[in-house]
Amino acid sequence: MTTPIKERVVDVQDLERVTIRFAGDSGDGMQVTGTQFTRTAAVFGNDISTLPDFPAEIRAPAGSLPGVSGFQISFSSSDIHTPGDQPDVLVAMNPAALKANIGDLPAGGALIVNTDAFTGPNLQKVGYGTNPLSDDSLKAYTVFEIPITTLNARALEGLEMTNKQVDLTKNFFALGIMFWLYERSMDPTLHWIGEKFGKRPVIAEANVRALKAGYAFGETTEIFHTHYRVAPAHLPPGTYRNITGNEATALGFAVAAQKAHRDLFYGSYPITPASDVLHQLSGYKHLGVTTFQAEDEIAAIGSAIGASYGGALGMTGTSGPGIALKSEAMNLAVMVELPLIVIDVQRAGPSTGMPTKNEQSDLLQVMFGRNGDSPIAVVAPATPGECFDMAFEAVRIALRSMTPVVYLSDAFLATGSEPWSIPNVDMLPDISVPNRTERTGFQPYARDPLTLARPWAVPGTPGLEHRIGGLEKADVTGNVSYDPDNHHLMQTLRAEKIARIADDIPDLEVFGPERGDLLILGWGSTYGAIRSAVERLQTQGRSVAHAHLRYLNPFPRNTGAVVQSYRRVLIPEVNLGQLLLLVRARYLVDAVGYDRVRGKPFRIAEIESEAIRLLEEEARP
Amino acid sequence: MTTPIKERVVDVQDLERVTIRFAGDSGDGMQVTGTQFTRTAAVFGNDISTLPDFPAEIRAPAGSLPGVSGFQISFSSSDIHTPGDQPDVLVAMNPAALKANIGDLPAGGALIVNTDAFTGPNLQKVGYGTNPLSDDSLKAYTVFEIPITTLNARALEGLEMTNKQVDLTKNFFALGIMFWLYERSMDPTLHWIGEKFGKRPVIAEANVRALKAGYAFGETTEIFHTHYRVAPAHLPPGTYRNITGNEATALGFAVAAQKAHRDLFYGSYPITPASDVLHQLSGYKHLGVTTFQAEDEIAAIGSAIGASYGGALGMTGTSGPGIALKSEAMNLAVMVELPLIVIDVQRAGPSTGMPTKNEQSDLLQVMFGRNGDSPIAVVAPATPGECFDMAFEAVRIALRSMTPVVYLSDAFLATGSEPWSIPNVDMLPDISVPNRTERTGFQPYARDPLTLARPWAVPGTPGLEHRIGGLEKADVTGNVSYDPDNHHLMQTLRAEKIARIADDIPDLEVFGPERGDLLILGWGSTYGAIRSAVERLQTQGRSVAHAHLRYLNPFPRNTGAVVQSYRRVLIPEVNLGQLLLLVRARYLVDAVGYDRVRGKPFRIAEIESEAIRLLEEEARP
Amino acid sequence: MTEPTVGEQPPLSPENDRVLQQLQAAVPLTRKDFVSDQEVRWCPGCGDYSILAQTQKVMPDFGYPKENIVFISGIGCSGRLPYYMNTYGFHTIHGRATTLATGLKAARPDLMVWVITGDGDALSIGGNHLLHSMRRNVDIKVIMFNNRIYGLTKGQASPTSEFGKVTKSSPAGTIDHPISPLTVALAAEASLIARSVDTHTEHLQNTLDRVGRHKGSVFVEVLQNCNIFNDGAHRDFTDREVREDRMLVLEHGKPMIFGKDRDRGIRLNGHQPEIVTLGVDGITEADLLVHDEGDPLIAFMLSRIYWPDFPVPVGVILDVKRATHDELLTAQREDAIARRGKVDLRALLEGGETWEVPA
Amino acid sequence: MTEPTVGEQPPLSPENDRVLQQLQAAVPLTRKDFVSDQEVRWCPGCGDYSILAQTQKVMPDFGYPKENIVFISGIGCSGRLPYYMNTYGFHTIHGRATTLATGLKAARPDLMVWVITGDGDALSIGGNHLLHSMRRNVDIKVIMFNNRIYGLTKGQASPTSEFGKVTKSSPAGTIDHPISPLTVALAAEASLIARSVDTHTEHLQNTLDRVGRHKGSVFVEVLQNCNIFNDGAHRDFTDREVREDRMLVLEHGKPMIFGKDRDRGIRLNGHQPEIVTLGVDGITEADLLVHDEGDPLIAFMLSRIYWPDFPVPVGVILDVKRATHDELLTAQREDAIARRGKVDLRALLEGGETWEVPA
Ligand SMILES: Cc1ncc(C[n+]2csc(CCOP(=O)(O)OP(=O)(O)O)c2C)c(N)n1
Ligand SMILES: Cc1ncc(C[n+]2csc(CCOP(=O)(O)OP(=O)(O)O)c2C)c(N)n1
Ligand code: SF4
Ligand code: SF4
Ligand SMILES: [Mg+2]
Ligand SMILES: [Mg+2]
Repeated sequence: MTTPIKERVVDVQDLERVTIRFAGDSGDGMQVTGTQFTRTAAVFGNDISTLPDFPAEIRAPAGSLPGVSGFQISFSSSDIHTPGDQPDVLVAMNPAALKANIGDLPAGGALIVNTDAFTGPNLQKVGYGTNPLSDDSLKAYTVFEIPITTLNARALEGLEMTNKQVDLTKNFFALGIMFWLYERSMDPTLHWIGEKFGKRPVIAEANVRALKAGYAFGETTEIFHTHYRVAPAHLPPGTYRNITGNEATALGFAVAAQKAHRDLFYGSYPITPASDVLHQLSGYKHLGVTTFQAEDEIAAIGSAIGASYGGALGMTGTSGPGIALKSEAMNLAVMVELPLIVIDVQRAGPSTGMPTKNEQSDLLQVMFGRNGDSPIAVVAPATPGECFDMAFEAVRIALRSMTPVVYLSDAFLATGSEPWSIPNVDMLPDISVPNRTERTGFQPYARDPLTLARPWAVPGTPGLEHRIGGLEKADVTGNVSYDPDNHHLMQTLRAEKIARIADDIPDLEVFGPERGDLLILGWGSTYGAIRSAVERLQTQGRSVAHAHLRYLNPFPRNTGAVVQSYRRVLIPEVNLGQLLLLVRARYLVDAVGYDRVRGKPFRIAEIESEAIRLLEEEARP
Repeated sequence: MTTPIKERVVDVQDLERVTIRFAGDSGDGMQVTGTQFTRTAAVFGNDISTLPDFPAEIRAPAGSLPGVSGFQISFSSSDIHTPGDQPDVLVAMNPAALKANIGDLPAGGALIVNTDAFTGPNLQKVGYGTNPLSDDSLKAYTVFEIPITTLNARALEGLEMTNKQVDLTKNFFALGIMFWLYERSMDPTLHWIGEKFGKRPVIAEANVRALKAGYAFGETTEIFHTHYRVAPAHLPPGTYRNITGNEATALGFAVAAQKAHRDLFYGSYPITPASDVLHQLSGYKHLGVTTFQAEDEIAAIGSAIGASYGGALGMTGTSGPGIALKSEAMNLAVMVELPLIVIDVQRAGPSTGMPTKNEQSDLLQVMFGRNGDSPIAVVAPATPGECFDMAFEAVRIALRSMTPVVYLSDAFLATGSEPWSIPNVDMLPDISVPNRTERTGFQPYARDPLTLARPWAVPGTPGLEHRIGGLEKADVTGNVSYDPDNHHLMQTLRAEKIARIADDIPDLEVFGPERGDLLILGWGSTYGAIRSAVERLQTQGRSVAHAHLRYLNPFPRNTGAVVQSYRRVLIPEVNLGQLLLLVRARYLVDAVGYDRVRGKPFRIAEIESEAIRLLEEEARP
Repeated sequence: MTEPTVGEQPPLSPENDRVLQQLQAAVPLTRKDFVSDQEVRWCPGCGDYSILAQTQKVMPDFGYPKENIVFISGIGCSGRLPYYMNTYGFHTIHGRATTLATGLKAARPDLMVWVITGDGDALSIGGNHLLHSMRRNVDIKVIMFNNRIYGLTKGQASPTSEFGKVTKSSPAGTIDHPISPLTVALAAEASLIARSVDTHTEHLQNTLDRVGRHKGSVFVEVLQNCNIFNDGAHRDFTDREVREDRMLVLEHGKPMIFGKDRDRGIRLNGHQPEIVTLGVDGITEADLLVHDEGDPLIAFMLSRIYWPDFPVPVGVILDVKRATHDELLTAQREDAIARRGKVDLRALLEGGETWEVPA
Repeated sequence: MTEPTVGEQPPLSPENDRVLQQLQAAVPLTRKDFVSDQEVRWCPGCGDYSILAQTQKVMPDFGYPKENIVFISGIGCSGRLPYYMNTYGFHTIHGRATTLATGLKAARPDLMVWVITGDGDALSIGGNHLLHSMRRNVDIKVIMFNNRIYGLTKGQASPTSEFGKVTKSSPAGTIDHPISPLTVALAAEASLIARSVDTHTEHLQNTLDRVGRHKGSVFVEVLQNCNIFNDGAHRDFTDREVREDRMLVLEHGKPMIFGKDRDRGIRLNGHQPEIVTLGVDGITEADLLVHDEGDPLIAFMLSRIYWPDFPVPVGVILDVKRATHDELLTAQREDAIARRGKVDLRALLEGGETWEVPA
């Protein structure tokens, strides 16, 4: 039987912002559930921000703590920057999910549990002595106990499916409930089901029924007395899509290659969380994109340098441990002065560390992790959508200055998502390239007076045959040279070439007062948390500004002026103070760091309170 | 015929210090000549300092510029620190040697040339239009033209040798001349010839004759009117030997291993200028030293970590490019907290750079060239002899704190030599080791309250079976952990463990005033040039002090106090300002760098004049 | 100098003597003794479970005290195995396990060292270290779990993935010609080379047992099923119903016979292998190729034949005796001690000539 | 999907067409055209001089314009060769030349890419990259100078140094069992494998000529003399007086005959090779093994026989046809374009579903 439909009145409440966390077993399809809710909210016009949280294991034992998979989405009628510090609603599909996540749910928060999963064995697996649903350990929350598994099974009765298959659809029952609760249309998901399971009608039907049953359940049962409305946000006009950082990264580089009229070659070796860039790009063959899964990271970058030498846009990508392996070859690229893109999707280290967790701790590695003085350009996007823009910038810089450019993303950007206003590709500028075909006066290491870039004379060009390599080069001719003064000159030229990139990048923007008590300086994926904290501090009337570096080497020209314009400078980083070191050394400002290295993004609140602490602390002598 | 002996009077002049440079073709045996003169001067009791200068090519074409090989020795009756800025005497065996070195000979300097080698072809090879001996391009110098080849050939007449063999002995003729000129005994060299060529009497005889003929030539011919006397230096009492940095390094580690009662395992892959450490240690098998030439640098460090895991003193060694390759594995050692020694004999970079030339540009690489925050201890000897002491220190620190320690030597230290007062091994302290055999209460990541070192429980110890690895560890138990707060804690503990090494190392010593106008702060092989410059500046009555860091991570506790006690701080480095960056960031002092990255050590004079420039420049606002 | 074989081995090192004593001393252990307290975390149904179980089962056979056994692994699903063994264990970095094992065995000849690796870990990033550890005859036992895919990173092609395989990183199919792990091991001069299958528990146990008793470099390919990202990769010939007909179980000195009815075999036609049926045109066992574990030419041929053209050979392909790396190291060390006598640090420091500076 | 052989090759890429046109267009070049302006800096008497000379000699034969030829090398004495070739050249880093060559060839199928390497560069640090570039059938020609020593670093043992060799790093003799470069190439699935000798100029030229015309991954071992650190390493069988008796010059389809008087040969006894003398106990050419470049089993056997037990085989050991890496990449790209049509960036950016936010 299905739950009987009867009319009932529920009051509607308007909310500015809601944060939901779906949590369940890896097998429970929480990522799909979260993604569907995200798309729906996005299409509806909310501003959104998401944070998936995968288990490290491929499939940890069912019902175990390491097996818990989560997906948090924050959606709002106003402009938001983070997936939210804490969920307002937690959906827990089993005891493990409850145990792993309940700590983040604030008192009074709503908790939706699948009571069917709270069996003796499941409880023991995660060390619950008594059933938290029956003891009063949850009394601080508004708990909705729903036998999701059984209700869903009923809804699917009569379909030719195994119990296992039926069980796999219960996440859509939960999704249906949430759709009802937040007044969302089921259409986008129904549409998606059609596309995805078109070839397997029974499965499609099952998911449709599960979704609708969940929705109907919300509508008809007495347990929810209200449902909630989150109005569309007032985003700038345009065509939007939802995008993750890794998607935006792949798109950005693919488009930049087109604008530079170069084929893109991506040599990479799989590694979490960078693999998806390889997967994504391998689908762009029709754009002339070549992807190459190498035998290791060294071969990957070697192949990319070889491709650049041949005139393609050579790119490689990895995560921290892979950068360590690539460093010798990155240095070769510095010496031979070829364009090269090195993507580093950072994860928690050191060593293997916590591969699926977030950290921004490779900054010093990419700056200094090579023998000798080896200057290299470094850029870092601040949000998933911005990955597109900074990818484009990375290519522009690499080709303009004939240099390797490191593009620092991280696990949070890579897998997090936000609505993205699709740029008009025709408006994007072409990227010019210092390629050389003219024979007369050709010198492999002659330099552009402005950028100091050397000419890109690729094999196949008649008359420009020449030899390059990792040994020190004579200025202009590029012949091997052991001349002492030449070496000093070349060292200086390599450094100056990178320094001059600053002539070609935008100034560091300040959000807030031009001078004042406190500047919070950040880089990379901490953007959202910092910006939100600063907004709050400003509404409290405090003299606090936010500046966020997208260009880490070289720094924008005005960086020194900016950091010297505030009584205090706070640099929050998900590392032990790497940008902090660079800023203090370069500008001699007594900036202080704020580090919480926990494999996850900052909370708005912790940055806010640290800022307040600083503001109220005596200014240092 | 041999030159007839007739009595003649020559005046003798006393000198405090003399610097001689022997220069010739790679085939001319200049290194042997230099070494022999060095040993003789050393045994005589002079203080000495040497600087060999090898060509990059194994054997460049005979008579070509790239083929020039040089050896400079400075010997003195007083305490000296460098091989001398400029030679007083240049011995040039052919036009290439002349052309490559004449630039360094100051006006008035003595030039001894082998006229026989100044033939048309030889002159052309190096682009001499006219013969410099006949045009007046050398009039600034005191030139002694000697047909060394022919004179030497005559001296060897009647011996059963090919012309080639005869020619190979002419360097000893030149050596003989120098021995006479500086009143040196031929005995040490005659002794050496006996040992070396004992089995080949003809060759031995030939070298003896060549040497004596050269000596006799000096004595008998009119061309030298004076000879010179450099009295023994007043070195501290003791038994001395001449030692190069690579020799002292190998000895230091071998002895330290003995004092720690651990077998030494050295896994390495050949690379200039580190290979000699491998060669040296491979001769110490009878000390229980195991050397392993691995297939590459990664395997080399992997094997060393494996050996340390097994309870040996695991060591690896390489130069800059090899460090880049080892960085991922160094990070594993940081995570598993095993003792490990990483020797980096630095050379000129970036990339392959100038493999045989000197540079000290891997400091930031070893500090930061790993993914994630990866704190590691770093030490650096300042002189060839000190390599022994710092090797011992590296082992002590690695075993005390269960950490990888990087030992930064460089090409100049590695191949340079000085007299070394042989330490009394029995007086050297034993090195204690945190090894663990007690079962009860064993936890792989429990820490020593003082050093924060974890226990070293090696395979084979009953009851302590446990698993370690590169994934983040739970505090105390060492089990794999993805707990956010645990990660932050472990990050902090790893950093604190390295920081606490500062409790166990000597303060930074200051040579000169405790506070004043200028501090010159250095590290590594710049010691000699800086110290000499500071001595000169002090004799000029200037308020200048010298401090030299042997411990680069962590810094000695008083480093901040020291650098803040002077109006200006000058940090000369053979790199683009690496220690400079660390000092500025850490202590916020406006230190300035002085960089001459020319693949060779600093000249005393250039540091001296830079210091004067700074002193006379206005103090900055 | 010609290379000593085990026959003319250098004298056992003190460490090795210690092992022997321990062997006598050791109290018999059981499978349970080798089960660690860590919760096993592979996907339900993963072939790794069976390999772990068989490994734990055979461990007691060798009479090694468990503190003298070390499991070293690289990164990959396979790499987690050491956590589940109640011995010493080291989960290292991707592709480098054999290098750590080499150093460990050189420093500690008394230990029994196992290396657990995957097809990507051993043959992609780790291929060169495998090659060199094998040629040096380092006394380690490399067990490669071959699921023909990258499991831990969620399904990219590995060097053993079949040509044209569609994976996350090769949506249009891989274009890389796969390598034969056994041929590579042969070129690497491994001193014992074998193949087995996760689900053939008994054969796997026997193979591991052989391996545990071998002195020298061992390479074992274990065909393993990754039921999440490459399910059924080996099914065509490993499934219970078909395995006798599609796999060739090798036994030293025995003719190469296979088939449910043991009626088919491998014969050399010239020097080319071919499948023949016993009884047909008078073919008898005498015509069949007899397996010789000491013959590299046979080993090479076996490393090249595979389903569907041939039955898949399993068992020991090659077993040659050569002095091990640690034996040779020990011999050189002891020889040096014999020649140069006890440590005299003083003499060492003085090196060549010295001179006195009087007080 | 089964792997296409050259027979059923994917259509030539536009680049390849350009090459063909250039081939026609090209003005005939001479040896001189390939001599660069750089002074050659090897030790006098080094075998590298001859290899360089033969390489420059054969270059014109291929009809490639010299700007379409690239020499890529790793680090080592051998690595200097590109500086002396008046083509495009890249002196890369130690052991990685094949990786750069792989990327270059993938991006630029129109180029002819040679890789110059040494026994240490290719087989020690670079072993894994060699393995994978060969198995992918990357259309590159790897020429390995085998002097059985590390030359540039002044004389340490290499993976091809004989067991027991005393070197700077092995004063008591190496304890590492050497590997056979040809066996490794075979395990690496190289599509052409050959061996020649620095001093056998004519044979070397013929070999390089074969190599230059081959499409696909090539591995050539050139036995080279390092007269400074390993003088005479190959002398025993390469010296003029003895070479006919001690080397076996291979020719496809011809019986394996050698000896000054062409009276000795290789025959298979069972599957084992043995040396026989023609005419003795009725042995005729018909009994001898006929070389078949297409037969991996013969190739393996040839890779294992060496002086003093056997004459040293030189010439082409194996030559198989397989579609090359760049051909397969091009085919996939063109197939994708055919299926998905021209670039529509707009559509690409929109991806799945989008929504409008009105002004
Ligand atoms: C240096 C480095 N590169 C890449 C990775 C990512 N990674 C982990 S395991 C793995 C391959 C796993 O495949 P395989 O060795 O076959 O093991 P399986 O998971 O299939 O058992 C990769 C690429 C890593 N951890 N470290
Ligand atoms: C990463 C790195 N490790 C080590 C070296 C030092 N090195 C240069 S060439 C070489 C080996 C040379 O031997 P081989 O490849 O046989 O070339 P050959 O000189 O004999 O021609 C080594 C170890 C290096 N340049 N880079
Ligand atoms: S992903 Fe595959 S190999 Fe890894 S645990 Fe799961 S089933 Fe096993
Ligand atoms: S060292 Fe040997 S290989 Fe190198 S150039 Fe000299 S002779 Fe040739
Ligand atoms: Mg696998
Ligand atoms: Mg070599």
